[in-house]
Amino acid sequence: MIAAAIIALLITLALTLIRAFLGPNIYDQILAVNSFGTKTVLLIVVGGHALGWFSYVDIALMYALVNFVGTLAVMRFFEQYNPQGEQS
Amino acid sequence: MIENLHLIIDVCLLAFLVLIAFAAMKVTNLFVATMLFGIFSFVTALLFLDLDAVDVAFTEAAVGAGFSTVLMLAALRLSGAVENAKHRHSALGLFIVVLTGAALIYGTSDFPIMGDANAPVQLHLAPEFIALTQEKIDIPNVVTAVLASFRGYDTFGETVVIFSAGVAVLLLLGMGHVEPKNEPEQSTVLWVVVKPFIALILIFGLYVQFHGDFGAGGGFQAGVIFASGIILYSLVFGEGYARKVVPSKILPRLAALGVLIYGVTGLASLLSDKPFLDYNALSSNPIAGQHMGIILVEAGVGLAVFSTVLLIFYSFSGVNHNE
Amino acid sequence: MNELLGHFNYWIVIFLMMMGLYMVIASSNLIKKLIGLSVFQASVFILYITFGKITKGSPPIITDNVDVYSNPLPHVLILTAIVVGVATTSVGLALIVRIKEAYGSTDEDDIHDMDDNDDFHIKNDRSIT
Amino acid sequence: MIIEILSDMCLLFGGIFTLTGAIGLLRLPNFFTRLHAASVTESLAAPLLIVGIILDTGFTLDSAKLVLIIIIMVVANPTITHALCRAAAHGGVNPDMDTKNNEISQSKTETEISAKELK
Repeated sequence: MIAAAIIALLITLALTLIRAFLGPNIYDQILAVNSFGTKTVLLIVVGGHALGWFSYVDIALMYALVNFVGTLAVMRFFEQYNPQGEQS
Repeated sequence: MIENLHLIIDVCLLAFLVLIAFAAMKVTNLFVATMLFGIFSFVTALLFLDLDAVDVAFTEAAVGAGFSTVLMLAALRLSGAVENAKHRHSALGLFIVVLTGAALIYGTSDFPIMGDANAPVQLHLAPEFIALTQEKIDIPNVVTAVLASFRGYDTFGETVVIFSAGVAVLLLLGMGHVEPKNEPEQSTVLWVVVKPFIALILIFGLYVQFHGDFGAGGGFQAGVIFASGIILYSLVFGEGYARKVVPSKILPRLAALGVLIYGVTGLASLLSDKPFLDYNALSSNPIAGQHMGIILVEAGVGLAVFSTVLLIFYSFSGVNHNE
Repeated sequence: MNELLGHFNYWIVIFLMMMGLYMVIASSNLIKKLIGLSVFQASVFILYITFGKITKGSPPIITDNVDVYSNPLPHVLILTAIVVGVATTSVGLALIVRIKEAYGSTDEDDIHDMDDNDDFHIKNDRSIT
Repeated sequence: MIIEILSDMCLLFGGIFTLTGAIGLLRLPNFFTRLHAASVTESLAAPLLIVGIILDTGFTLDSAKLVLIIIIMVVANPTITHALCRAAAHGGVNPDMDTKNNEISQSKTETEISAKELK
């Protein structure tokens, strides 16, 4: 069953990637990239357990945090850059 | 079955890498290209994990996917995000690239098959390092042992390179000066959620710093994680308030202090007639000396990386803030 | 089949490397060039780590009941190379920000045009102040 | 034995939910519906998958960290969704559903418009 979960996650990653390429607007792409990040965390947890990667939990924890910071940074700088919004 | 899973993950991730790189090449919006580069780093780190390189995966995730993306976004804010699509193709360039690629692929036919235990790389140095780590240093993580002790000179050089990169960015951009002011458009949800997150990130950074001898981690990773906690604070609560928490004046001094801790640890062994960076001299028991040396050196690296990373971030976000 | 899969990683690495190289050569935007450089860098990292892998080996962290460890040496080299790579990238980005301030553009061709044009003087040079 | 079956069920449903979410992300017609599909399934699938793993590892330090990961993901996902939704609404993405027929052509021009705005 764990193999099935891994394969489901890999297919999910591929589909999310297609959305990240297609767009159509930048918010869709931010959403897809963030979603890709969370799916990677899940892949690390499930794959790490199945394949016995060493200390995979630490790395998954780290990924979850980095993904959060990264997505916030994208939105923050995009807002600051956007000429419509006030430069803060 | 397990070997097949390894293979499936390996092939899928490599395919993702090619797709992402291709998309990053094609898009004209540089914001999107930077985000795609962020997930490129994520996938690379996942691949490292599958290839047994736990420490490298850790570093790539923290540095490549986290800090590098934030930095590029901060630079894009200053330099403009749309690429001029007019001149983007070069027939000569394509020709050179295809030629070089073909030559290199021809060259790979001489490479050993991946995972071959009798390949030339595996026979020299690596077995000695693994055996010596068990015998002389007695910490589980061979990578940390090689990094901090056997190849300590090398790591010292890298730390100095990072320090000088920080100094170069400081000279180019300056630190700027940002007054704290209330952010009008920030949402309360973000404030409430982010506060415990910052504490969590800082604690996790300390854990990575001191757990590096036993599992994945060490000074390089911990420094970046600790800095990203402060970066998160600055992103959500505003640049000026972050500079109240960690003053910008203190950072160059902290970076220098980190390099100094490393250097002084090396000099200490010179005092007792041992070579530079030979930690056996630090204590009467050689193994305890090694442990002490590695902890000190990792602390120096962590401090230097933390303050340099934060320094670079401050430099980028401080530009143009007063206008 | 074994031959094919055994060299698959190397081929992809070279493909990525060439993609990064093409980005550096062909795109005239400086930030795009820097992204290309980073892709090139990442491909070199993958190459080194691939060399270090041993089939059925485990990560080089000493535990009981394991006797084959993957090669720790490439890991050490790449670990430091990643951090140094980001440090150099940040210097590159700082230079780009300065260039943008001086020329008002990050496009290499525009910058060359301005350099060739005699009337052009750097107006916004803030580095002196 | 029961724990094994339970863990398998969790993994199975987690996998199904992630797949559903991805298909929704790919197929649904406009940005807000896609956001909905991605975030809702994520908040359900992530805990299911991780609980499946926890049941399999048993009670160790690793499982405590996995619980921490669940907490992080359950808190972080809705926050990001909220912030993204806000940013999109501010940035002028149209949440109207009745322009269904124009949606594709409209969203194509949207990219061009945003590219022009950026200049």
